[in-house]
Amino acid sequence: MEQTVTAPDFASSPINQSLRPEDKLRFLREMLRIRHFEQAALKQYSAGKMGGFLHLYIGQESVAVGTVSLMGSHDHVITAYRDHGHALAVGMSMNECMAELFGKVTGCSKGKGGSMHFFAPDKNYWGGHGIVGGQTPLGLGLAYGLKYKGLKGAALCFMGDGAVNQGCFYESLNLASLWDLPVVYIIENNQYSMGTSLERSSAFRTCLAERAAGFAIDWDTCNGEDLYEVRAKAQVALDRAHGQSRPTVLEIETYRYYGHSVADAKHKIYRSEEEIERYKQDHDPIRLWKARLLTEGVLTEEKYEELDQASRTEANESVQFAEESPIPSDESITEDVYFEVDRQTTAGRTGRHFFN
Amino acid sequence: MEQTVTAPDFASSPINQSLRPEDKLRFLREMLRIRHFEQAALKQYSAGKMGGFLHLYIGQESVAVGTVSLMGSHDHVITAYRDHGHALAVGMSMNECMAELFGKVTGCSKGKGGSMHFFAPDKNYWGGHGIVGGQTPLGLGLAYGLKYKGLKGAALCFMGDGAVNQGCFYESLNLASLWDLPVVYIIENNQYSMGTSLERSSAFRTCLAERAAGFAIDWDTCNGEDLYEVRAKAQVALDRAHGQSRPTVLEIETYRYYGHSVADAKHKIYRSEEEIERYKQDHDPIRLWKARLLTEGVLTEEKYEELDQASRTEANESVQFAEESPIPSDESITEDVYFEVDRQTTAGRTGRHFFN
Amino acid sequence: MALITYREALRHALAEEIQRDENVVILGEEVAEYDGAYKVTEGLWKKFGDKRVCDTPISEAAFIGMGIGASMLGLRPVMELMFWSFATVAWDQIVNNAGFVRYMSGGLINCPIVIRGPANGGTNVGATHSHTPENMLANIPGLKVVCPATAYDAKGLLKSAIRDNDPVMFMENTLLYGEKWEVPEEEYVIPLGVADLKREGTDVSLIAHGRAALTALKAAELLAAEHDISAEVLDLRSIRPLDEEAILRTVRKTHRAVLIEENKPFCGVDAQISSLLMEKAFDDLDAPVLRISAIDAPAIYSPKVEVKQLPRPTDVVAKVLSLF
Amino acid sequence: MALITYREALRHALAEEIQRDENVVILGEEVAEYDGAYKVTEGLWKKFGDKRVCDTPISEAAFIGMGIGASMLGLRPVMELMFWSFATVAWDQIVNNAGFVRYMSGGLINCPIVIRGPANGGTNVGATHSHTPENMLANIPGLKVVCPATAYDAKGLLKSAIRDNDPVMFMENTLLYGEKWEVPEEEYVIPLGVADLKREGTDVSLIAHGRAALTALKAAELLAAEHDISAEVLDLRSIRPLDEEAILRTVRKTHRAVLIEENKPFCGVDAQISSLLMEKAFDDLDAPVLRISAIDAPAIYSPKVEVKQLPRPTDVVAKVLSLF
Ligand SMILES: Cc1ncc(C[n+]2csc(CCOP(=O)(O)OP(=O)(O)O)c2C)c(N)n1
Ligand SMILES: Cc1ncc(C[n+]2csc(CCOP(=O)(O)OP(=O)(O)O)c2C)c(N)n1
Ligand SMILES: [Mg+2]
Ligand SMILES: [Mg+2]
Repeated sequence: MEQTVTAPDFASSPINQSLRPEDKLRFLREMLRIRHFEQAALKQYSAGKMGGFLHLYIGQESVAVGTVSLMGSHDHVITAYRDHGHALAVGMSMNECMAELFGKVTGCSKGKGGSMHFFAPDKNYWGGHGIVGGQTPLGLGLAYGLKYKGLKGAALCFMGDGAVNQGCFYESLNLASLWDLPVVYIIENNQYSMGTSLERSSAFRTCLAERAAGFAIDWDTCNGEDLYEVRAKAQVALDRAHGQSRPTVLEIETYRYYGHSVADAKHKIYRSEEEIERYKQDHDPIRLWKARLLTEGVLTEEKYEELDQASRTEANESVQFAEESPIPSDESITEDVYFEVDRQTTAGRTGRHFFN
Repeated sequence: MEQTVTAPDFASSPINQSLRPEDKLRFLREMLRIRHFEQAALKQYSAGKMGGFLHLYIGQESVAVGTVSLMGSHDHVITAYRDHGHALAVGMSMNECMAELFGKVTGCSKGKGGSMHFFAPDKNYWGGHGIVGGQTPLGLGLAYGLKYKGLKGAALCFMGDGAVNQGCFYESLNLASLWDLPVVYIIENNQYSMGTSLERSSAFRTCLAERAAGFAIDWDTCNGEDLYEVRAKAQVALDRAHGQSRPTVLEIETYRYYGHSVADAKHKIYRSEEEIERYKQDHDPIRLWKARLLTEGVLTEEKYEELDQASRTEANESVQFAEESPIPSDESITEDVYFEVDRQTTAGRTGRHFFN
Repeated sequence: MALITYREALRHALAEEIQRDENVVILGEEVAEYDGAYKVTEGLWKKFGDKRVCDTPISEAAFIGMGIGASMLGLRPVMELMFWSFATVAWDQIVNNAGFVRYMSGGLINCPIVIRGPANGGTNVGATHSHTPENMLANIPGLKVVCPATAYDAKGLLKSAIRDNDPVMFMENTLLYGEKWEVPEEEYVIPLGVADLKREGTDVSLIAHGRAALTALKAAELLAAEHDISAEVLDLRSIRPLDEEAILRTVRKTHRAVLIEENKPFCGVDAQISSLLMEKAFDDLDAPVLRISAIDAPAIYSPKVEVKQLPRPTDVVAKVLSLF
Repeated sequence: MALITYREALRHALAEEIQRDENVVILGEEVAEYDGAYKVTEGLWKKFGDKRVCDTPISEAAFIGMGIGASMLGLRPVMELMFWSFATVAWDQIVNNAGFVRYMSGGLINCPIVIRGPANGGTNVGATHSHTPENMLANIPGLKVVCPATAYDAKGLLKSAIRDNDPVMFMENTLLYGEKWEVPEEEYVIPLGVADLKREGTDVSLIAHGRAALTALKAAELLAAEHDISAEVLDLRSIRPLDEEAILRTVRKTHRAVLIEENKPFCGVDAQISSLLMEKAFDDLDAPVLRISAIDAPAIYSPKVEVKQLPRPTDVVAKVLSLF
């Protein structure tokens, strides 16, 4: 991607021009929901209400909201463990998400998956995968399934800048290109994989996405702080998937404000406080979107406050919901292992399936 | 690689200009040794003297001989299961190789590895690996080890055109580039991975090696039928490894005359007899090298016959050697599993290591 | 009943299930145009075309993962691993995705996939190509594991596996592909989780799976002919689900058991069977349950020696005799 | 003796071995500049520099394979897997390369590598992050497997593992990193293949490894205090090589055994131990050997529930009581 002298204004790209004011406000609302949900989750995590890891998406909201906003009924999403943003963006309720974090039976995975493993197949959302890069062949499979079934859809497969160094991604690129599969690999390049900066983890020419070129796959980079640009560039990829059944690798520059996970005490050591502050001040996707909508006259400060407050309230209520929900029963430990057993089909009743 | 109007004559490249006549004859001899060894092996295989698979290298001899001819004392080789050519090129005896095929105790791996798993660490030859692509991280490790020890050497890691679709290769490319490791990945592109042609297995722009570009690795392609070209291009890679500790991916066009393995009954179905014949007639590396040396006045027909006959004899003698060698003892099944047990060190005598 | 090979039986099962369900698709290296490295899928590509029978590049992690992803969307992929040994490069996909996606999604996502191919030693292809991972994969709750020993079982079990809504790891044996058994013309299925009493006997139970079940049968003949010992042979067929009742039944009848498998001994399937008998048949046993596994070393290449690395009928006979 | 954490004990072992042998190098994700995801390697990069302590990209297959290749050349890499769960993506390298290269080369090539990291459930990180693959890897002849339960054991065993000339899979436990034990200041090593009798008793043998050994100790206390049962606790420490004699010794003393592990039951390590006792201690047993493993399902996330999925002291007590 060469630097053009005057950056194009992606507001004028067709996919953005057709937006109604309420759409634009909805995107704002979705970004605010992610942020407030996670801030509430962070607070509860610190209060010991959940276990395991909590990887916050805050700072990257425009990526999930922008891309997901383009999804039609046959488009599907799959991502890594930093999955709350995509989950909320596809329309999962804060309640089921917060309850999952609390390990409650009302959670989206009945308390079985936790933060890294959110799923909502009814919303075309296939998780939430804990093994770095592991979602990339699965995303390929979603695309393959769509093509097999003759559906005009795409699989949006999200991954981090560290995940590009897992080999199965390249195997997937080859297959996607060779078989013309409608998968869009979106590298959310937040510049760090845990405590390792991009330069320390990856060798590349101009960017990570360029690695796709060797597989004859189209690729692009994108400034993730601008929701318009995210939508415009992702739409190109979706069009390619829908129209030509061809894959794309889209690298979106973004930034996470918190540590790799909440347990990451060193995140102000491997990067400077100034760097974090600079992103918050100058590159925050919500702040920028708000400013943009204010300029466009679509938003007022009052309306912003209202949306902000509504998301806060929703988040707080989800905490209460999670808090009040029951924990899974002991018996539930061995439920949801086998379909056939759960349904008590003949297959499920034949032979011993569990060995305690 | 762009097609240049007049192909350069690699005979004039410095590494070839310095060759003495006896060097050139040695290369001929090495290629003939590989061919006759394998033809003898094929005959014995058909006679039921060995088991498992037998992947013949015939047609590709110039690649192993040309590249290995450049090796200095700190350069190392590792390859896949089609490993007889490299084994003989590094100086392994036909006897130990043939005996290995026969599963005899005098085999290079004492009859434990078989055709796919030849090794000679004393000759800087690290196998012989049966899992497609599996040698690529090991080759990286050899390069890493050299660098760690401060030795000016390179790891030549050979692989097939099908092996490029194993993910660990890309993980290795990233590491090689990121850490400046002196590894040379040599893709022996014989155009088929088993019954699958290159076009049916791989998506690429101009060639497979170009995939390296995305990792900021230098790459090149090479006409493998010309021993001079193989040496010239491989020397560039070796110089890069020795001088700058940088990796290279070098794709060498070549061709195998026999099936994927001897068991491959379909190899005249997935490719035409004419294609095979054309390669044998017009692109045979031995035939071409012979013609070249005749033209150069380095070789006479008599000398050729002498070399040819000597290799044949050596091969026949190796069959006899293998035939007469003993098979491994039953006890040897559990030898060579653990160093400590074999040496009966304290560690090897502590605790139970085997569970029959 | 027709006498057909194990290979043909598998092929018939595949063909029948492709015709029965439009979501069944066969994917793997060389399965289509090449007719399969071991010719299990011979003719299927010609008959059913590119969509239903499809060659993949040598990218097990990606294509197994792809099959899993597609199965989540409702396809029923039947993936061929040219060798189960190559599962080592798709281990993550098999274990974490196929094995756990249903659980981690609280039951929202199913994974009706079959992964099949040969898993055996004994063919002189060396340690890298001789894995028998049934024990490891049966360790994973969420996976099912099947190891048919005959053509009849192979066909009936493969059809069940394809119709099963959980991921089934289906392990065949290259040494059996060419062997023949009687197989009915009419359709039949064999449920997973049902062992097969392949021979009745009274003195000792030989419990085995896969090709070892045939070794046990041969041993039983020798025991009858040469030692007047009546051995019962139970073929587990399915490792997970496991037919525990059949195991207990035969041991409660004979009060002695020898377990035979071609896997390596440490934590092999028969370790589990032995511990099961320890726990649930302790008082029924007149003698300790003994095990015979492959000799505990990586698979040796040397053809004349490898044949001794795997349990042979005479090894079983000797072990049985040690019990009396 | 100083009271130090399991984490510190490991770190001391690493530091001592780095100083002792110039071929020892630590490689893994976040081991250097970040001081280790679990801080085991804290301070080592600062102390020993880039060459000896080195961060890798998230490429387990490549960097584990790289370590193996380097070990063939004589280096002694100590590779950290951030979690042993991530071994699933390097399975081929571990099994086929580390496990088999010596064998397939007829003993010409050694592989003195250590692969270490935590392998445990109980930390609410879900099924993908809670693998305990000691059973699977101990199945592979060519590999060694070690599971220390205390700081003392961790240090002494890690030093032996690094000096061992065979590949050692070293499995730690995140739940233990912060726990303290007495560890001598002076240098010591603990040989692989020697179990530790962590408590003497007369009525029943509790045999365990890893954190389950601590569970067994707590259970033994409860049994003594509340049920007047004297339990002996044997910590295997090393799974392969295995201290068979110690296992037989304790069972021949108490005549009863309960096996405890945090692995899933099917073909877990304790299946092997049970089958061993079946074969070699049948007549010494007054009761069947019983097993307690993790509840047989993928690791559940829910913190309040996961704690019940793993064996607890009260589970052990109940199981022991069922024997009397
Ligand atoms: C195979 C594997 N290796 C290591 C890890 C541990 N791990 C989890 S996230 C992570 C960093 C990933 O960074 P990136 O892909 O950039 O995603 P981000 O966290 O920035 O969203 C690591 C090393 C893992 N989960 N899986
Ligand atoms: C991981 C893995 N998958 C599949 C195989 C089976 N197999 C062995 S060789 C081969 C073809 C490899 O082709 P290529 O890399 O082009 O090498 P060539 O045989 O042409 O030398 C296949 C599919 C294997 N050994 N390992
Ligand atoms: Mg990142
Ligand atoms: Mg090839």
